[in-house]
Amino acid sequence: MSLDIGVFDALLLTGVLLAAVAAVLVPRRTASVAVFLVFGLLLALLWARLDAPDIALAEAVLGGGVTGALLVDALASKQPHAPPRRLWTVVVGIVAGTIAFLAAACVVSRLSGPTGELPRLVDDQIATTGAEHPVTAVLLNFRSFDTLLEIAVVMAAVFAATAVSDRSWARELSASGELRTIAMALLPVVALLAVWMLIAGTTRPGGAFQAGAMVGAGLVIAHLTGTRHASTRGRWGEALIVVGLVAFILLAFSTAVAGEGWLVLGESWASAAILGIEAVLAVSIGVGLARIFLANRNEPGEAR
Amino acid sequence: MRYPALLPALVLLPLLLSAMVALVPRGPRRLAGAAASSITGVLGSAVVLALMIDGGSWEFALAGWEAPLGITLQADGTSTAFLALMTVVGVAVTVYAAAEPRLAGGPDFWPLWLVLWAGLNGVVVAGDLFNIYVMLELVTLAAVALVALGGRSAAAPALRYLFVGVVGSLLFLLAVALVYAETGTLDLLQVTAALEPGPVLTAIVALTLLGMGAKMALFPLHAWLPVAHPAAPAAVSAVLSALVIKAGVIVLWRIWFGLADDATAVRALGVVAGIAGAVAVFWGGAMALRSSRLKQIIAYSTVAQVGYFAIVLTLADGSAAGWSGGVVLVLAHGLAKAAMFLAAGTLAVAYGTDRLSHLHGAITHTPMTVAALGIAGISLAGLPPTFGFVAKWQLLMAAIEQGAWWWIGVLLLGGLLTFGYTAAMVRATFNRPGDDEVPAPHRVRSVLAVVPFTLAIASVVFGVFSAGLVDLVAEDPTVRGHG
Amino acid sequence: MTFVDLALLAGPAIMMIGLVGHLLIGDLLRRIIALNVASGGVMLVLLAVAAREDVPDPVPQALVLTGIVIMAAVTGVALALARRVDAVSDESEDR
Amino acid sequence: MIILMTLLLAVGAIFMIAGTAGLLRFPDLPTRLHAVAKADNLGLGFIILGLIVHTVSNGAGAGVVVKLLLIWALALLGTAVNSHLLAVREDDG
Amino acid sequence: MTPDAQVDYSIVPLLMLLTSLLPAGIIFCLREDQVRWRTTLNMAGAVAKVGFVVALIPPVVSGDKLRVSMPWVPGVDLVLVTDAFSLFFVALSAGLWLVTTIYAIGYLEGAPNRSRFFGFFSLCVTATTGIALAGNLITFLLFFEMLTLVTYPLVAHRGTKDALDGARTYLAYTLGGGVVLLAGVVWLTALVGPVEFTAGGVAAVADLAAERPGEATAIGALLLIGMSVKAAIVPLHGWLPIAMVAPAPVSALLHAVAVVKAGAFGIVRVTHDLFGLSVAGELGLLPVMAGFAGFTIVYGSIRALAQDDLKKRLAYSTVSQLSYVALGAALVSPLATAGALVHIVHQGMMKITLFFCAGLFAEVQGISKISQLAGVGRRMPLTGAAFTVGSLGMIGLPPLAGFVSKWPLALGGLDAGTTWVLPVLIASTLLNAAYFLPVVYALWRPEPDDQEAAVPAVPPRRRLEAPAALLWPPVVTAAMVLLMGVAAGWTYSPWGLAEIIAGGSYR
Repeated sequence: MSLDIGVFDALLLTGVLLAAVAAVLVPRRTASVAVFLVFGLLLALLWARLDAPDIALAEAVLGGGVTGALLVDALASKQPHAPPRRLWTVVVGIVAGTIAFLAAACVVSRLSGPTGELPRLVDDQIATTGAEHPVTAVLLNFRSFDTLLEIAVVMAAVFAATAVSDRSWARELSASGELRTIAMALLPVVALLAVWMLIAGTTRPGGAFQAGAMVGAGLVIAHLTGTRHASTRGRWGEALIVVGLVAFILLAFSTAVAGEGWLVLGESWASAAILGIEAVLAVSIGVGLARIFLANRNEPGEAR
Repeated sequence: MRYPALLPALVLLPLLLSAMVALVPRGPRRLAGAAASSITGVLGSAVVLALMIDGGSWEFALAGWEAPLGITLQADGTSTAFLALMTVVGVAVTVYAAAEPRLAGGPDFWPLWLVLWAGLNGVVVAGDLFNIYVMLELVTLAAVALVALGGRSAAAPALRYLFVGVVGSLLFLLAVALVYAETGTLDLLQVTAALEPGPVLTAIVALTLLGMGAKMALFPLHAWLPVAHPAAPAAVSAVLSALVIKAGVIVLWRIWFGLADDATAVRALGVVAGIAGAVAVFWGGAMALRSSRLKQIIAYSTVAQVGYFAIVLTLADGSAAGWSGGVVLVLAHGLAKAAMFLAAGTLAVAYGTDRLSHLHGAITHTPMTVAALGIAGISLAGLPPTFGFVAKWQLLMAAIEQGAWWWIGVLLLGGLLTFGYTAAMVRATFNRPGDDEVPAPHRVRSVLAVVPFTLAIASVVFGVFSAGLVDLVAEDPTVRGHG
Repeated sequence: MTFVDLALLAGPAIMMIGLVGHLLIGDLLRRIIALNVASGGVMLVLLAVAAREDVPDPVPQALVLTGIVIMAAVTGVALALARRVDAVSDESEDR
Repeated sequence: MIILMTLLLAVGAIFMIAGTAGLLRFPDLPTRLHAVAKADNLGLGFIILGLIVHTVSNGAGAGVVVKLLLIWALALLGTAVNSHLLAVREDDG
Repeated sequence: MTPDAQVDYSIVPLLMLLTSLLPAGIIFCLREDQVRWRTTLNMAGAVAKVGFVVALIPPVVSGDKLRVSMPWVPGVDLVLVTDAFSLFFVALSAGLWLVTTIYAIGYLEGAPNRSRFFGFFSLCVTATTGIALAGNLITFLLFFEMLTLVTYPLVAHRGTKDALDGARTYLAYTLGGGVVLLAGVVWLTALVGPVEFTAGGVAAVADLAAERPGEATAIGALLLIGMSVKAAIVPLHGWLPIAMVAPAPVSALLHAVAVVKAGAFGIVRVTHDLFGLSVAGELGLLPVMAGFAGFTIVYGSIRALAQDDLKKRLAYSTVSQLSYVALGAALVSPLATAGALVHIVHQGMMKITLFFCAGLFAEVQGISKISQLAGVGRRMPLTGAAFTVGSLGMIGLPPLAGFVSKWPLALGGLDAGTTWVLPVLIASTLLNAAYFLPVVYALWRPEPDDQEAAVPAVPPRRRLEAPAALLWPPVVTAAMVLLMGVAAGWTYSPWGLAEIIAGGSYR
């Protein structure tokens, strides 16, 4: 990865910075969401430039896709009149921000060089983890506890969103003919992509999260285009959301009781376990994110 | 007698149970939730007992990978104390919520409560910095959802709490990033050994102070607490004030006493934190005196008590008495605050409101609840023979060891202020002459009075028989690490 | 002054922009957006740290992945709450 | 080969700029939609062609070419659907 | 105070605490109508405690102490020790608790919230016993603060506006004192480590006084100010007259025995058993305290003169009488110390008689003002007699207990060379006479005809002028006043014990 700053790099960084400032400053909601989507896209490019393809994928799908859908959907309700801050507080805020930035900058510049100790450890242990791609190995073997908790966070978010939203579920949207055909065309592609990304995860950038987000996006499209079976309501929906975490914990318990210890994946069956877990995680994240989207979906009017 | 393998179960079991309880239809969910919570409580107390008997500190490397690569969980004396608090208050809140669903916010309470409990246990035993970040997010998310259960008007406070929580988490995540950039490892013990004094360390400590200050509502960043805690259902606000605040406290203490050293910048931060703490004590107390609603008074009292936790940063620097005083203060505050909020909930059920002006006659009709409120207030004020007094005693000793007479003033005057608003609350429940016959408007189930009362009595019993617990906590590795 | 160093500086900058924006703005939706921007900034710091060597360090990349998913989940909840807050304020206004 | 590639990329860029200019200049929604949909897609097409030329000259396999074309196809599909929806909403909106 | 012979561990001190703690716990749970249960529990507790005291007097006088200790915080233990002086105070509080319980049961017949009342009543006695038995400063502080917290609901029992305000002022004063005391105790423990009360002063404290007199004086000042709030020494006495809003048994037990005596007891403990007289003298604590005490004696009596309300007058009289103890403790002479110690018991006995009678007058005749007392003695001869004995005792006439304590104080004053003590004592005796005699005279004066209408109609002539439970306690205590005066010579009389204890601190 060439470290010297090329024209493209300079453009990219300034683009990201400008998009960030614009996303925050622009007064109208719709414009702010639009600029934020651009910011998400540029960020994805930046991650690719920083040689982190997984993250670029995730940013594109999650940042742009799911969060974007949520934000655009939130535009439906009108912008309540929020009192503008007094000029004085704005100035103080900006000054404080710059001081904080300068402090952070000088701290960051004083950082000592990378020890590179952990990457070396990852490389010489990766053989036993059952996943060639280092990021997936870290996520699903070395630091599998973090991933487990992250799924718990998603599950908690789903509980929270459903608890907060009124119980009245968005009814099936009756969509016009064209949308239905689009859905027919798009959904299989999305499903295929999701499965491919899941499989690729063990060897190339990809994995549970990106696949999960794809599944989520697919479900959202399905819901918006009114296809019947896309509903994640009812017992099945709840079960699918929870299955990821339950499977992961049961795996942990079984390895603790039967295997050598919590979440210790034996070399022989590690890759199978990882793939299995990733599949279940993908389903759970997908249905979970879709459910969060649905929870936001019911228009306030209908909510009463 | 060492079972470090039990540590992950503290987090994973409640999560598993929460997932299962979520699948139970809304009707019998209360029963399932109560059963699940009691299982978690039993597990928690088993681990705490084993830790106490063993006395040492346990480490456990997850997924079989040692420190820098994998995630380790570690439980020392302090975590034992925090775990004990979370188990005791957890069980009490479970019984309370099971008895009166209205005070827990309906059936949605149970899965979120189990997730919250898992997160709290996780933060206390976590040994890896990023793991702490994820645990804190889990706790904040669950806590926000629980606050939102308090009805439609609770949405705004819940959102405000979420914003502050997430900002706090981001600041902490930046600190974690700096730690990794500087030392190349995320394990707490390795980081404390590897980090040398310098601008980076000061930045890390400052960011953690800011981040955790937001999460535990330390003075300048406290505005969300007096809005969020009263809006939540009673059982939830008890958990928030008694336990969730402590998650931020233990992370701040672990990192502060692990990393802080005699560098002037860090010492200056300590003074700033101390001043913020002192202002919090007096401001919280004054606001509590002025407010006219029970739950608001108790919420402001939390803001005041959090001020003490910040003062402990300077008091416990290198003094075992200060450290044990701080931890005992956390426990005493936990017990007392849970008792107070649950008692307020019971009074709200009995009298339909928590406005002080409408609580006349409560002392005759719900004597146990008012007694719980009074005793808890006495423990918060740090008056003998309660648990709070033990904490105040140790902190005063630490203050004198360091010759910091101004902290003595804050500690003593803060106690008086605390007693001021406790007396105001108890006084409001006396019956005006002649209306003794007016019964409480709604009958209250006895469980709702017994639970806060037992917590209050527990703080008296611990106050007298506190030797065992204080010894357990006194010699804590982080203090010896650099003290 | 390599690209990574520049990225390391841009990280805190974006974070500060996001945080200051979040604290100053009144409208809930735009505050959520500012929060996401800030989170992007922190992730940038982490990834810049990961990219300091020729072979990128997988550990911070895994952390960022987890962070992004958490931030998406939190944004979902925040939007649900914001929608309810707006709904409540609408009710109170038109009452 | 380099000349051909730069030529294609330049043409693509011009079309892109034209589309954006149209977006800014035209008064109402349908005309804007028209401009963006047509010009940008065409511009994208040329850019993709230029990229194909570039990758082929560097000895890339057929897979890369197929993927690039797939990207273009998806973009076309996306713009078509969006502009249709917006237009339909515009009429009965 | 007596030289500590062998100390053996026994749970007796703990049992003495439990005799009132256990009934308190149970009484709180009793319903209002379970009167019989409540009465038996109260009486059983009181009798058991008195039994313990009587059983313990011979062994303790002969010198052995019973001790129980429990670790509380690393390096600091909670200690209960039955030495002679602590037993002296427990005897007083146990005896008077028994008498006052009987009186309270009669007084609160049919009143609301009695379970709550008696629960806190027993807790209050537990605290007093704890204060007496406390072996070291921290245990003393623990029970001292507990006493404050437990007496607040008693003072505010009636729930009327002025009861609540009175209770709040009481709380403000006593809590402030508690905080000052806490500061002193922490400071001392931080410097010297946990200190146990030992006759004649603690060596470690003496060294501290030698090395850093400044700090030692400051600590001493803090401790004594903390104590003197409860001992109602002048600048800090404001709460006592206001706390008279409490029901009669409460003001009888609390403000004649428990609370104020705890303060006086604390002062004696600090000056004698902590610093030791010689060290306290050098640090200049004693003369300052003597001065304040002397001023309070005179000031209290003067204010008492001006009061028309009987209970207020008695309150101010308590303020002045208590400072006798403080004064005696501050004089470096065995006679004065013995006088001070015995005055604790005598003043308690006399003052409780007067409060009982005041309660009776209010309860039976509805009289609370001295001006209305004309001729009441004729209608309530026994109460009148008890009141008269009590008043004369307070003035200090020879055969009664008052004289037995004032006389050695005067002699002690001369012996210690602080000459101004004698005129103060004489002045206060005269003032006592000035505010007690008119009351006695009004009692026995034949009823003038014109006031006939003013006095409320007399209830039909019953065999006794008041319900038995209310009448006998004052008579018994009045008899005790007489007995203690006459039988002062007996070894186990209060005076005898006081002399033994006083001897200890001059070893």
